[in-house]
Amino acid sequence: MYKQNYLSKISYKKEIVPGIFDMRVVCKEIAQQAKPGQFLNIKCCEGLTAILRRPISICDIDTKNQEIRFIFQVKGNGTKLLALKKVGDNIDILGPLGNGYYINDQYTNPLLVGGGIGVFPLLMLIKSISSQNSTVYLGFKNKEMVVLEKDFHKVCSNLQIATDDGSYGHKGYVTQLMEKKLQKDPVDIVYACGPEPMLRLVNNTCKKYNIPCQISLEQRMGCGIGACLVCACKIKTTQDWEYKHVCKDGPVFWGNEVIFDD
Amino acid sequence: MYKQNYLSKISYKKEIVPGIFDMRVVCKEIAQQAKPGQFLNIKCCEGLTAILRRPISICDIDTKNQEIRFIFQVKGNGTKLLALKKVGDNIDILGPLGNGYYINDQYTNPLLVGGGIGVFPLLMLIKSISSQNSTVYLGFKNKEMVVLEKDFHKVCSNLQIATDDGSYGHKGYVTQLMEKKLQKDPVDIVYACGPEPMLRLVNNTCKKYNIPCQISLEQRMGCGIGACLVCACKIKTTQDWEYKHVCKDGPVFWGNEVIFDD
Amino acid sequence: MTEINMKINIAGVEWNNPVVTASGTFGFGREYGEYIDLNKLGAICVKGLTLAPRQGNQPPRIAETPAGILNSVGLQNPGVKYFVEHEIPFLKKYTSKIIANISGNTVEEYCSMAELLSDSDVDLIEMNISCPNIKEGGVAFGTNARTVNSITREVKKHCKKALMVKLSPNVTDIKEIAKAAEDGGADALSLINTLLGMVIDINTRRPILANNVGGLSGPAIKPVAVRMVWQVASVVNIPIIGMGGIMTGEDAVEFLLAGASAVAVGTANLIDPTACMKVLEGLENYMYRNNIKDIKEIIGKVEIN
Amino acid sequence: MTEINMKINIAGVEWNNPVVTASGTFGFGREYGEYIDLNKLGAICVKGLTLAPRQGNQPPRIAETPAGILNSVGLQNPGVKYFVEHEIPFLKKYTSKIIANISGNTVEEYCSMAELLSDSDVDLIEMNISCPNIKEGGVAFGTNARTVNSITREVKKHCKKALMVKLSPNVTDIKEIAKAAEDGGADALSLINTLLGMVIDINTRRPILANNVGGLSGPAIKPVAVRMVWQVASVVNIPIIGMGGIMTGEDAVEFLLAGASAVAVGTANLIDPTACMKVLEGLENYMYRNNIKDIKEIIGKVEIN
Ligand SMILES: Cc1cc2nc3c(=O)[nH]c(=O)nc-3n(C[C@H](O)[C@H](O)[C@H](O)COP(=O)(O)OP(=O)(O)OC[C@H]3O[C@@H](n4cnc5c(N)ncnc54)[C@H](O)[C@@H]3O)c2cc1C
Ligand SMILES: Cc1cc2nc3c(=O)[nH]c(=O)nc-3n(C[C@H](O)[C@H](O)[C@H](O)COP(=O)(O)OP(=O)(O)OC[C@H]3O[C@@H](n4cnc5c(N)ncnc54)[C@H](O)[C@@H]3O)c2cc1C
Ligand SMILES: Cc1cc2nc3c(=O)[nH]c(=O)nc-3n(C[C@H](O)[C@H](O)[C@H](O)COP(=O)(O)O)c2cc1C
Ligand SMILES: Cc1cc2nc3c(=O)[nH]c(=O)nc-3n(C[C@H](O)[C@H](O)[C@H](O)COP(=O)(O)O)c2cc1C
Ligand code: FES
Ligand code: FES
Repeated sequence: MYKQNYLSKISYKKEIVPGIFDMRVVCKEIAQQAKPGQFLNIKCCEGLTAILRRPISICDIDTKNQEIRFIFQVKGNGTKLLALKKVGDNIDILGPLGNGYYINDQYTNPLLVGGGIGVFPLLMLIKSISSQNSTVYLGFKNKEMVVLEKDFHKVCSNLQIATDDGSYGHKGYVTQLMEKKLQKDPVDIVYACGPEPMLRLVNNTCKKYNIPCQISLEQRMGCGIGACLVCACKIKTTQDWEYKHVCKDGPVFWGNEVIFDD
Repeated sequence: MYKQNYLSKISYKKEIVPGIFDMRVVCKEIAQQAKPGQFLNIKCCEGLTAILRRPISICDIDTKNQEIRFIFQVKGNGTKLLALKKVGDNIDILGPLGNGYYINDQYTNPLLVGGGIGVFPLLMLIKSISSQNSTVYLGFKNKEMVVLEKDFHKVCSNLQIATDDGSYGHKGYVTQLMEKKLQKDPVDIVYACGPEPMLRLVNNTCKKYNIPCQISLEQRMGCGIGACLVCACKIKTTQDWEYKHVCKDGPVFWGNEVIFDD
Repeated sequence: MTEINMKINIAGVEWNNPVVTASGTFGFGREYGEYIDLNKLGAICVKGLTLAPRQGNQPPRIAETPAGILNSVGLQNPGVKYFVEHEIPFLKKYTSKIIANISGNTVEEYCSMAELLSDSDVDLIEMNISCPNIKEGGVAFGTNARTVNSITREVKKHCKKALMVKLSPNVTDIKEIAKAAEDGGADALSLINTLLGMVIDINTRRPILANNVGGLSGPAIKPVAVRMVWQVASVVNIPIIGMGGIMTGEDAVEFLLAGASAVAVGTANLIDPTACMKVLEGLENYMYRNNIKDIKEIIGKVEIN
Repeated sequence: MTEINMKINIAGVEWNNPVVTASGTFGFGREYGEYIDLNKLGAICVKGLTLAPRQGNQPPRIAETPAGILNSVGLQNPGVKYFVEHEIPFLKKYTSKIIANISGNTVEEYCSMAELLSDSDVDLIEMNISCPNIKEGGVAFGTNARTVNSITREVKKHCKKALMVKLSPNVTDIKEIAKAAEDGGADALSLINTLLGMVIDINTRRPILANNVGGLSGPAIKPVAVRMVWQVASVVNIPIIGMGGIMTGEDAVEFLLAGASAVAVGTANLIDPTACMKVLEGLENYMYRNNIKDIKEIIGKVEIN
């Protein structure tokens, strides 16, 4: 059978912190296939106003109710329109897309590091990891922007929050928590998602401690399926580097493959 | 004070015959000023999908409830989107625009002739005419497309319907009813609105019987207020002709001013 | 709030702010004067004028396109003399600067119009050599660097006002055309005029416009317009009025960053009669938000990657 | 329902229907093959190829614009040899015709590619002399009638397949360019490639594309594309593949009426992976509704006002 895009009905919608919306849609096919770290390419409106789809990570799946959950921040035209949709409305979704995180039961001490809108895909990830030793560090701008704390807490006892201004949890960057942990505790893989500066730091820190890490990249997209080649990212080759594509070859890459340009 | 466009709330919406919607919106300012034959320039959607406003005649005004009523047929992109709006939604309306019908109590035997979507503005017109001797002829494609019969009946006892296929009322064109009447009864003005072929016939017939007539023209519009000059129509001058503009100089013109191109 | 300075100077003429109406979308200001305070505009550029009155093209003269419109008005106007006698007195009541937009079939016509207007109260003359909607002259002058140069040179001789040349986007190399106009003595440039386009009604199988083709304007053309303004700004030293699809203050900022000293609002007026005011307010808001005190601080300030 | 004939013939190659993918929006077919039956396409035109592999431009390579997109992929591709060896075998499994799209920095490169492809299983070669996203060659060849003529003539000598020339819309006179290509021996023409555009992020004050400028495609450009197809159809006798903003069957009909013998779907694929199928179905529906038995009955059948 051929893959397709799905008109999925919104079953839940809530503005969880100012400008960030928690949305759930019913879609059997996507709910059945989705893996942590994969994303959806969402048409935010009909018509011409925001013509491209918007890539949004899958945050969680409720297989019983065939629900997919995603959380998005309102930034520009498209997300603004998506936020106007109501429960009961249909949205056109393409997915699940991309390669998710590499999960392996041999990793007994995984560390998950998320920053800002990068925390969302980590929820499904932590739920999919069997190890009871997992640690999760989530970073936010300030107390007001902290989201999903309860959701993570339910599935992970080693959860720490950091805020840039210290208004909640650890004061400072989430990578500081991470470095401290790597200094003293055994960690056999780091999974990260967040803004590029954070990912660079995660990557360098993991390199320093010689720990494998998987990071989820962002890039502006067109098709989302690997055909239009717009979402390029620099990936090392044996000789040099080449442009791979975030949508198809990623969004999750091994940290040591990725080259961040200055 | 400056004129402006108004965000008006839809208070009523009904598909009265397939593809034709009766819509009412609340707008004090427009309801207070509107005259029969004037029109609204309506933004059918936000965003870029149907970027221009659509000209739609004012069908009726409820001054008490400050409601404007208009009826439109779904044709292309814009009207399709307008038809998707729901009661409670706001629509951006510019109006009332243009010059309405010339009403004068000295006309004791007015005849109103409407065809298709041209019947809508005649409702407000007949309600505004004081004469008890008014006659209204309305033409439709077939029985299924007959609209507003009851509304007209309430305010006019001399109402006749014609359908092209004879499935209801008189079989044939409304202009045949008109010619029959002009042959035998006194009529001191004809008010017409409808498709161009009908208006031509009305015009020629009135000329033949030497009766003044006022006809409402259609043309594709931009601004709706006389500035962009796109909605040209040929109007006689003492010497020759000139292009006037349907939105500002019309939409209602004296029949003997108008030149219909072949 | 801090005071911000919106004043700009175009070829010796000071405007209160950089927002001007695009020719042909604002009539002679009368109609929109009922919707907005005309004093609040930087300048008013009026409907394109010709030496003799013109009836313009047959209707339909407008068609909707994705995020744009096609028009083929064909310069319907009462002629430059009528304008001087009947429209300038009305416009003079406002503080906004007055820009006359002129089109001709021959170089001589352009020169005569420039002369007539030189003795009038207009502040700037915009020479339209890019109208796609008339058969003769017009765009033919604007698509060849040599003719652009020579017509500018000629008209300049007859023109006592600042002369602005309006460029057509329907060209291979806008930079070459812009330089030709500057070299010919243009005091300012305005761009872009409309892109030539066509819409066919698939039911009647005929073009919607009676003139078959028309000029494409509106948001659809904005990226082309921004690119051209940026290209031209990089090769000329005279001020540029940027236009093409400006609907909001943000759009206006894009043109200013690209190198325009002022921005014209066209198609947006047709959709929202208060569009010029919204663009102005949006522009001011951007300045407040970003703590910019003088509009001149952002002109041409795009940082190239 | 009556039988309808959708078959067309482009330069001796018979297609099952007139719907083809626009180069660069469909990869080498593999990804979309998971969403649609590739056998149902008239032809598949693959990602633009160069002689040597290319990495393409730095990201971001895409920006959204009103009813359109800008792209600056810059011809990322594995090179023509890799294509012949690894992609053609995959494409040959389908009945759709195969079109190779080639770009070069020099005339010699174009000729070498044409030679390499002449011995392959491609059905048509599309010579792209209109890519706005590479510094060398590309669009430079396509914006001058003389060079269009001579490059076509040269490449033709090395080309055993039908040669189609893809025209740039960034020109003053598309008719002149089209005639030059026909005169040079082109067997078909395709148009339009993208319009050069720019989008500036007003917060960072930088162009969104790392390459600063990119090619505008999508619905926004449709009226320009239809106009150009119509203009070109009126001056050449070779078949035209029309493209630019086609999203629906109705859009396709507009291009066919304007004079295109086939239609390419580009940007629409990025938005809806089944877009080509929807265009095909829409086209068929139009034919049923209007009782048209053969697609050829509508090609070029616009009635001019
Ligand atoms: C794989 C992936 C997963 C993502 N997951 C999430 C998520 O779970 N929650 C969330 O809030 N955001 C997520 N993002 C970011 C999100 O895609 C952008 O914030 C969003 O596309 C912006 O669209 P807009 O309409 O608000 O902005 P506009 O400025 O209107 O967007 C214009 C264009 O630029 C693109 N664009 C703008 N910013 C970005 C960006 N940062 N990344 C990619 N494209 C961008 C848009 O997709 C669109 O094509 C993800 C991005 C990627 C690539
Ligand atoms: C003064 C006036 C009063 C009108 N009153 C009514 C009314 O009361 N009820 C009603 O159903 N219709 C009325 N019409 C016709 C109505 O404006 C068109 O049917 C409508 O604009 C079509 O828009 P669309 O989105 O369906 O079509 P589209 O094809 O999407 O429209 C594309 C563009 O063409 C214009 N257009 C297309 N057809 C017409 C037309 N026949 N007249 C003017 N513009 C057109 C549209 O306004 C738009 O700008 C009136 C027209 C005028 C000029
Ligand atoms: C209805 C209409 C009429 C126009 N008439 C003229 C004109 O008379 N002279 C002129 O130089 N430009 C004319 N233009 C072009 C505009 O001034 C402007 O260059 C173009 O529309 C691009 O700006 P916009 O996208 O903001 O509309 C006209 C445009 C429209 C839409
Ligand atoms: C992402 C992208 C990549 C493209 N790459 C190529 C290419 O490699 N070669 C080419 O000739 N045209 C290329 N084009 C242009 C398209 O083939 C087409 O001419 C143009 O996009 C107009 O059609 P559309 O509006 O349907 O997209 C590309 C367009 C897009 C959007
Ligand atoms: S978005 Fe098209 S290849 Fe990644
Ligand atoms: S619609 Fe603009 S003048 Fe009539």
